[in-house]
Amino acid sequence: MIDLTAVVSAQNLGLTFKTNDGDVVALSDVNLTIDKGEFVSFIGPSGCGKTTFLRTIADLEQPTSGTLTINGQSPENARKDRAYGYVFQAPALYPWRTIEKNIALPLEIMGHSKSQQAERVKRTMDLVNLSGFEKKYPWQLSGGMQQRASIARALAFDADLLLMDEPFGALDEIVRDHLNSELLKLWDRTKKTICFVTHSIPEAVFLSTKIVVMSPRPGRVTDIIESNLPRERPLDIRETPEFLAIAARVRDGLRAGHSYDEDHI
Amino acid sequence: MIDLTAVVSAQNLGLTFKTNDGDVVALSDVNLTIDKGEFVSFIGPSGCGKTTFLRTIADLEQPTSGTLTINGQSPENARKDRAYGYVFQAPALYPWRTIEKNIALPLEIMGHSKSQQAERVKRTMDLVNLSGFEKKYPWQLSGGMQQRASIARALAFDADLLLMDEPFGALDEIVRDHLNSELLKLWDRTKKTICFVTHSIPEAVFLSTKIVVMSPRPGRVTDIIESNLPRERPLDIRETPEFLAIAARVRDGLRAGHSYDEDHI
Amino acid sequence: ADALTLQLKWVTQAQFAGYLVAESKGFYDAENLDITILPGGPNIAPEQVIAGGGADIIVTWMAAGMAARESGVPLVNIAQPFKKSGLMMICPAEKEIKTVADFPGHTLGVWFFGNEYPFFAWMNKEGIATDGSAGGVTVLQQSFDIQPMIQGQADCISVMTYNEYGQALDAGYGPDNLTIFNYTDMGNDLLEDGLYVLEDSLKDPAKVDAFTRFVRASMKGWAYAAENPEEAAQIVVDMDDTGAATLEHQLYMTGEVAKLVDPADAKLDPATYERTVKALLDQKIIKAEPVGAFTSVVTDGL
Amino acid sequence: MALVGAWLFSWLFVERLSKALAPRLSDNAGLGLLIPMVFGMALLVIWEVVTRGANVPPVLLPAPSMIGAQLANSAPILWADFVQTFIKSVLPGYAIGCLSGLVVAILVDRSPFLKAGLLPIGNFMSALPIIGIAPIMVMWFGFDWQSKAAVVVAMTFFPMLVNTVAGLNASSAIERDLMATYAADYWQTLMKLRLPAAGPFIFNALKINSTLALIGAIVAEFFGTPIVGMGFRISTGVGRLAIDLVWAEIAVAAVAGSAFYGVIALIERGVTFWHPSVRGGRA
Amino acid sequence: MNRVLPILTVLLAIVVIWYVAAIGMNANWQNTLNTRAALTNVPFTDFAQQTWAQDRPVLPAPHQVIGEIWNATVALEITSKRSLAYHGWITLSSTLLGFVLGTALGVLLAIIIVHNEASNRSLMPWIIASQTIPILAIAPMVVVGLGAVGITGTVPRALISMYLSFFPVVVGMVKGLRSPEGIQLDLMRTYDASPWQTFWKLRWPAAMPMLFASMKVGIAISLIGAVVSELSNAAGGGLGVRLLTGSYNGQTIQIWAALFIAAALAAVLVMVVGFAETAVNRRMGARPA
Ligand SMILES: Nc1ncnc2c1ncn2[C@@H]1O[C@H](COP(=O)(O)OP(=O)(O)OP(=O)(O)O)[C@@H](O)[C@H]1O
Ligand SMILES: Nc1ncnc2c1ncn2[C@@H]1O[C@H](COP(=O)(O)OP(=O)(O)OP(=O)(O)O)[C@@H](O)[C@H]1O
Ligand SMILES: Cc1ncc(C[n+]2csc(CCO)c2C)c(N)n1
Ligand SMILES: [Mg+2]
Ligand SMILES: [Mg+2]
Repeated sequence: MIDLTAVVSAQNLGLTFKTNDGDVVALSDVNLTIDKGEFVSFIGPSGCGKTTFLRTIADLEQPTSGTLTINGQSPENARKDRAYGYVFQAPALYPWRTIEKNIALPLEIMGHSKSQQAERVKRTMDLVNLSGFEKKYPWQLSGGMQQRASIARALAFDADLLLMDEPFGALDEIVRDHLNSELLKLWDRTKKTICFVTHSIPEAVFLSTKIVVMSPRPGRVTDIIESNLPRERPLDIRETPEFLAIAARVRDGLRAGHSYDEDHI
Repeated sequence: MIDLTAVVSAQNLGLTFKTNDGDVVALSDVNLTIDKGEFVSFIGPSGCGKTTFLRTIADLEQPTSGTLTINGQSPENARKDRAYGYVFQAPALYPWRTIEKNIALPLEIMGHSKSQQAERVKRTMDLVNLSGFEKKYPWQLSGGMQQRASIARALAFDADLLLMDEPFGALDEIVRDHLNSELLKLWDRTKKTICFVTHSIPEAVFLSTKIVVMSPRPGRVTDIIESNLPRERPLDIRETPEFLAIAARVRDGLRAGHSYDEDHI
Repeated sequence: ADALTLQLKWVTQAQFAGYLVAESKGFYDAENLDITILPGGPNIAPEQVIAGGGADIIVTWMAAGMAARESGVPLVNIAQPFKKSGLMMICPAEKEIKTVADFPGHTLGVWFFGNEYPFFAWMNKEGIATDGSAGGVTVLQQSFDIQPMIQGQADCISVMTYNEYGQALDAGYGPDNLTIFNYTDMGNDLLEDGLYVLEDSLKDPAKVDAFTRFVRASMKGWAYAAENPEEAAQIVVDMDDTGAATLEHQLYMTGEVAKLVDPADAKLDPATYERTVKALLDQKIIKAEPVGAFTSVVTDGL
Repeated sequence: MALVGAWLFSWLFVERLSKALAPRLSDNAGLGLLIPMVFGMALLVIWEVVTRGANVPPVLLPAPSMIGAQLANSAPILWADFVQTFIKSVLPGYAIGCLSGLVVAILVDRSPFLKAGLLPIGNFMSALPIIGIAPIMVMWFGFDWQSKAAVVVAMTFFPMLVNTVAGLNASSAIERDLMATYAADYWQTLMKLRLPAAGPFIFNALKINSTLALIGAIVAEFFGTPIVGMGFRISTGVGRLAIDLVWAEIAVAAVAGSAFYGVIALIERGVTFWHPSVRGGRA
Repeated sequence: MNRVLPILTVLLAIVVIWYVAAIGMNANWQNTLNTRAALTNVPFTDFAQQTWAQDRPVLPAPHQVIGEIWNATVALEITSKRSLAYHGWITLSSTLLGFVLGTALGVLLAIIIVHNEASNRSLMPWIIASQTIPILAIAPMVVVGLGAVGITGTVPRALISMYLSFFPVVVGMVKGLRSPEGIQLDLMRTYDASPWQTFWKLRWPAAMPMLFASMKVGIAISLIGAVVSELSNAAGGGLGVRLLTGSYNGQTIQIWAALFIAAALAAVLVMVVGFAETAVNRRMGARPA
């Protein structure tokens, strides 16, 4: 059943890549509904289709079977409505633009005034702690700084839906904790819907209202865990038994999706 | 004092980048000795100079002050001796080569026979769990798979020194644990020296004999923690008090290097 | 057989019928000569070719030859089959140019590349400025066709009686709708298509002998061409590697060229020579009176 | 032979010199220019010696000193020719040709229909020989500089077309995906992503065209022109055996063309500073 | 065959424009002719027909050009000196030889320049200067010079083609060979790969897009060079000579026919390079756009 009030609604979604040496089933029979204001984490082994699912939501890949609606419309229309902001797994900064210009890019395209651009660029650069690097070019930044710049770029304009593909992968624990809290604050304040790919179980549990566990070959959803943690989450919630219980369930789901236990490579 | 028996010996090492808007001090007054067979982790906030330090060891950047010797010789000579294997922070796969060809690249260059190439490619691809993707091109792999391919490429030839820049950043916990164990086994078996950049404190503590904590602006070493954990490390060592004690010290060092506590952005 | 290379001044056409016929009919063979005929083109200066050793004999206009002589290529005229100039300037009637006095203010098409001297000598004589100053004429470097007249880009254009004039006739122009300035009729003709060799080669009696036999056979060719225009035209067409020459046009050209060439006399007329040199001197095309620029040693031996 | 030897010699010299100066080269443009200068000087000296020593007839190859004298003597003529050919024919023709190549490339890129239809026609235009079009352009645009500029347009069009079409494909998939996520329209994607990414290719064409335009204008002047212009001077010079004037004209062409190229290359360094080929391949 | 329709559409548009233009451009002359023949009040349709049927039109109508091409190719023996196929072959052979030599030379020079700073500084300015020397000035020297030592025919003309076509290849390949990202080069450094290995395994594949763009320009310019070189050696025949002699004889239709054959040759050659590019891209696993 397609749920037209949902932000994301996938029904029997499948996506198969044709390659030179055979088909790769990246997504198979995915059923998922994400409601407005949810914070959904995707977790699963490398290559299980997390990125592909996000890209399909973003209308960057076309499903080969099933249906997918975003805000009740087709992904294409949603994209044209600028319904979402996307943080790619790789930073994808344009080398001919300085960091501030890279962050201003979506604002330019969406027609924000110069002053608004400047204000938002400053705010998001502060948020990701990149102040002072406005005039640098991407190749002059460290890996983590590039990743933060790309996060800032996606936050600079106010999309209601955020698609974030391992945004904090290249960041150390402290920055990560900081950005996790900031993201939660932002989410709470703005009631955005967030789809978040991560490899960190604590991160997923800490952030999410719903955790989607995926498994590869073919990529499919093996578990959907609704979190009953309160919306208000201090960092030390991570030591509570409720938290650990959810984390354990995620870990089990994750392990089940892996081949190590069976054939032990 | 330069220690000529050490694998890596840095004395008052400094490196400053000149950029369009002023100098960036990426490394300042770094003193560090790494002996043969050590497993050294580098941890520190984003932009603190970890990558720069590894690149300097690899003779990809030239220090602007101080001295650095690798195996008692200049970094340049060490590089020419093919003293190390390097896993970059980004996968840096060549887009026109299939995965197996990418992994075979160093072997081709170092003049291994075809059969030896095939054998090693197969072995390392198995190790990183990429079998079945031999004939794919890099853009047909997921982010984590690309990263694993680049790890396989560095392991394919047997360098005595491994420089690994966040090799497991894009991998989920399970694969990460698996590869951590494999890496430890490899290290134990071959007595390699390993320099390992990571953002994960548990990972650093689990793997290392020495943990170097760095802090940014200017990039410098703030703490060097020798680990007294046994060489043999099962995964559940991570729950022991010794382990947690070291982890706490690393976390403190890391936090000290951050600005959040002071100005709380 | 003695091998000689002849460099023509222009592409293979009936302008050079004598040489082409002599080659084709075996007149050179009969003189125990082995002649290679190199066609010219808009980008080939025969004077340069001979200076570089690429040819033994060249066909060129005297003005160009003398100018080259002053530039350090010691050319000597050994024979002058062309007695008259085929050069004309034609102006369509609607341009209202009746006499030279009407020229000022008009645009005249002139061939350069060593063919401009007769025109400038003529203008010099008439006292008409060619440097674009007021009261003078505007000179246009004319392509080697009659397009500038058809396009109306020039008020008068240069033509050769035997070539472009024929094209103009074909295009519907004729004496009744053209004003024609014929250089020969005006007495402004400078000697065209002569045979020139390098001074040094004349010091070798064997060479002189070969040149003599060459000129003899060539004149025989000219005579044959005059008597058998159809056959001559066909020979030209056959010898044209480019396949561009048409029998009809070459036949016309053979006929017109025959009016300029005297097959019986290869000698250079000293009086015409003097006039040509004087015109060149007057116009400062050459600075000094040339010495030894022609010889009759070859024609005397015919 | 002698020339090859001469070249080898000067090259070795320059090799030495640039090795010796290497550390200082990067930040000293003056020194950078010095090296080709020294090389050129060496060539000229040897040329002079060979032509004089071997008594090469000046109508075949004049000595540099003669050419130099001619350069000085005929400065007004050379200047007038330069204005006619370079300023009036080359520059406008180059600008129009490059611009139209760019525009057609974008049109072609914009519409698959045009891509299928126009690109083959563009290829068809690629080598319309100057010899063929020059007389036609004279027919259409008159014998003055306009027809030369038209020939230059025709010559510079294709390299720009080909390079821009290739360059517009140079952006990476993820860079394009980013634009898609912003629902950027075609022109925004073009201006903010694809054209900048095509920069190195476009400058390629601009550089190639800078010399091609000069060649085109000079050749075109063989097919009817007012009696001024570099091509005119060269062809009449050859006919008159004023070979030193021809070479003086060639020297002017070489200097003008090189300067033109140099200016484009400088702009390229500024505009595509981010490309690894300019950055020096540092990460 | 979704490619045929667009091509036909564009072609049709061009033909229509062409016929209209032919009326306009030939009208002047036709009026002169008609006045001369005392024809007045010619109806427009007849007038148009007249303008499309002139002997020496300013702009020949398409069917005149096609007719001439037909007559000069199919209707003639291929070995005939009047055959455009014969002349086309002459031009094509020196174009191809010149292109192959030019590409080889261009790539070679680019390799030297990229690997050696001294040659970058000493060679590049001269390579640029060489291109500013008008070919028409040096073509005769080459043809005459080589002719003097007994080298005639295709080779001297191919040398002119080479002289012109190596330049786009040098410029493009210098850029292309320098286009690998820093990190890709760093990888090679960590292996201490020899310059030669870095070249084959990194720089060369990375330069492919530039190489093909340059080769397309190069082959087109090579054809121009072949045609220009024929001016200096009318004896050999070729499309350039046809163009030239066509203009001497005022044969506009002949000029256009030769021009068409030359352009068609160029289009085919460029497309062949394009196919090679597609094939290479496929072999290099390029991502479909
Ligand atoms: N090529 C360069 N030019 C200028 N500055 C540079 C360059 N490379 C790095 N830097 C600067 O040097 C500092 C250290 O960078 P480095 O890449 O070593 O950080 P890092 O510790 O690896 O960070 P991360 O964890 O984010 O990868 C940063 O401030 C960065 O901006
Ligand atoms: N363009 C493509 N062509 C072919 N196969 C592809 C393509 N993109 C992804 N795949 C395949 O689809 C599967 C899922 O890839 P995806 O990138 O979605 O994984 P992921 O879950 O994001 O993994 P990771 O955590 O490593 O980023 C993988 O097996 C991958 O090889
Ligand atoms: C190089 C050269 N150019 C022009 C002429 C004069 N000329 C004689 S015939 C003719 C028309 C072409 O057949 C022309 C232009 C020449 N003799 N040589
Ligand atoms: Mg992914
Ligand atoms: Mg780093």
